[in-house]
Amino acid sequence: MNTGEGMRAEARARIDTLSGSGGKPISAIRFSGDISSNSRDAILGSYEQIAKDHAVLLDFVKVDYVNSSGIALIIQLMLEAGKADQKVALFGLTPHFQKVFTMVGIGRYAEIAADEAAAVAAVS
Amino acid sequence: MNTGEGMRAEARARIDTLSGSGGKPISAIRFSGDISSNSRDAILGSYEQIAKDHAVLLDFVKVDYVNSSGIALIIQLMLEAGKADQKVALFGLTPHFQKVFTMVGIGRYAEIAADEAAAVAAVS
Amino acid sequence: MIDGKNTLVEVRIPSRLGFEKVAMGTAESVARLMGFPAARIEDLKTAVAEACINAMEHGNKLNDKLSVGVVLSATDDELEVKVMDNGPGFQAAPHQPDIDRKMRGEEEARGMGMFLIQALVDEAEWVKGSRGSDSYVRLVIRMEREGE
Amino acid sequence: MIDGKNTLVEVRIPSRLGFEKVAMGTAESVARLMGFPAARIEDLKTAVAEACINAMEHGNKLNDKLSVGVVLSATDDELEVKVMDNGPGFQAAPHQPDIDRKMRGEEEARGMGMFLIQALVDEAEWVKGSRGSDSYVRLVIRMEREGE
Ligand SMILES: Nc1ncnc2c1ncn2[C@@H]1O[C@H](COP(=O)(O)OP(=O)(O)O)[C@@H](O)[C@H]1O
Ligand SMILES: Nc1ncnc2c1ncn2[C@@H]1O[C@H](COP(=O)(O)OP(=O)(O)O)[C@@H](O)[C@H]1O
Repeated sequence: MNTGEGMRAEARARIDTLSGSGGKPISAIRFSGDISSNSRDAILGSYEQIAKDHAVLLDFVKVDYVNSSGIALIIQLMLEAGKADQKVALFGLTPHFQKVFTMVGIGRYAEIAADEAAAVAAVS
Repeated sequence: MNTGEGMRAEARARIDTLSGSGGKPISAIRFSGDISSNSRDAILGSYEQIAKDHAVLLDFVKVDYVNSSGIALIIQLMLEAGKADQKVALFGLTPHFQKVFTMVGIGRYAEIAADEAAAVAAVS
Repeated sequence: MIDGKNTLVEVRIPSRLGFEKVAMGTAESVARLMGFPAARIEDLKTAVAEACINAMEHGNKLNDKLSVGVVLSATDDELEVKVMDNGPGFQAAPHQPDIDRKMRGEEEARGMGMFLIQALVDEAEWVKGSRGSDSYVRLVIRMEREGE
Repeated sequence: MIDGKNTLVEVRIPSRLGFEKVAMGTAESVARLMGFPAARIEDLKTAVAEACINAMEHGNKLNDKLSVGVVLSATDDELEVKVMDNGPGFQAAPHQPDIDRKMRGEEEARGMGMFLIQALVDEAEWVKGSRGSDSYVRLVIRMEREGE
């Protein structure tokens, strides 16, 4: 049981560097755990480590719980990426969370892709 | 929602006829749903339809909830099968329910097999 | 259901972020028992989570000593959920998030919970408690989504 | 946990067979949040199911108007569960099922619930209510099974 913050499956994140078509550099933030108000470091902290000329993939394959406070942090990441002209694509969301992310408008600023290949294609 | 009995995933059962090594006839009762006090028909009713010279397999692959009242019905089936000298083997139980069935002593009168092939071999 | 009676299930959780998952688990089990399709169960879980988080954060101000009560009332084909807190409650219509304004930094990133609740369930109503406490949000979710 | 306080979760279900699955779902969510290993969660779920079924059947005589209360109290590495009914309770030691006698028809097939509860958890105690009602069974399950 976590102390302090109580019992929560804190989000963790790992950053991978890939290359898209034509060798375009891409950074993938691979999340696991819960995406909630507790995920500021995993989301915004990870984003800060990414070079500003990389496109950004957000990998939710190992995430099974996302709430609206977590989505707000994803929107903050997208806002920062938008300022730096970085493309963003998301993948690995369940159909339910694809629907939820689309409902709040995220699909208008980032590709909500079916899988990693489609996400890479979208930012390449 | 079921009416009458309230909201329960009633057990269903399907009977398959197989042959073991040397053509020995075997009847497999394939359960789905919950194995509980509500499963008398699925367990004892199915057993009654089986020829008395067949060995009996109990297939739990599609079962994810078993309680002690359901186990009691399985024991009643085993008692009847014992009287008729029919061998009984179980398979498809999760490791947890393999443990539970073993705790109550079922393993002393029936093979708790890892899979269908092992169950067929045990009664052949 | 037997005699057409409502079936009541209640769960009470502490006002600590993360425990909304317990209420989600309880709601999921009730909806499964009722035979809800998987996609509707996901809608229900997200709506219950957001309502619990609001009750903890805004209603109970994350005061660990106050609990959030969730009452699930099932009839044949619908589930009513009341999520209750000790705060004064809220009674505006849910704000529709404006992603364009959020992306320009003109609207705060948060503020999507009530919108999601309303969008995912069939009925949603925010009820202010009398005496400035005991407020609740009342949701109704049907087995099949209307118009689908 | 914050300040070493206990964390309380309560769930209340009707005395109707099948609803033990709701209590199982709630207990599972609490144990997951605490970080219990999967196998211990299965032990907990079966123990909670058997205790709820006994409370419904023997305690509340399947009277739909009486509910079964389940109080889950979590500390750092163990979970205490009280399953409460409105009956007079029971205070014998759990009967160890004798499969040989059952297979000879000398012992009824049933009568394994209390044994399973005691075998699956770390502590189990049946407490008779004062005034012939409000009895409960109290279970304690630890994250790691002792001696394993
Ligand atoms: N249970 C509640 N009690 C009091 N106020 C609430 C409650 N639920 C929501 N609110 C108010 O409504 C606002 C919007 O809620 P919501 O859309 O869920 O977004 P967020 O919680 O991210 O602010 C909250 O900021 C709060 O002021
Ligand atoms: N909550 C309870 N209230 C009253 N009696 C109980 C309770 N739980 C168990 N008992 C008694 O203990 C007996 C054994 O219970 P158990 O081992 O679970 O088997 P079963 O429920 O199949 O009879 C029951 O038949 C009942 O007489």
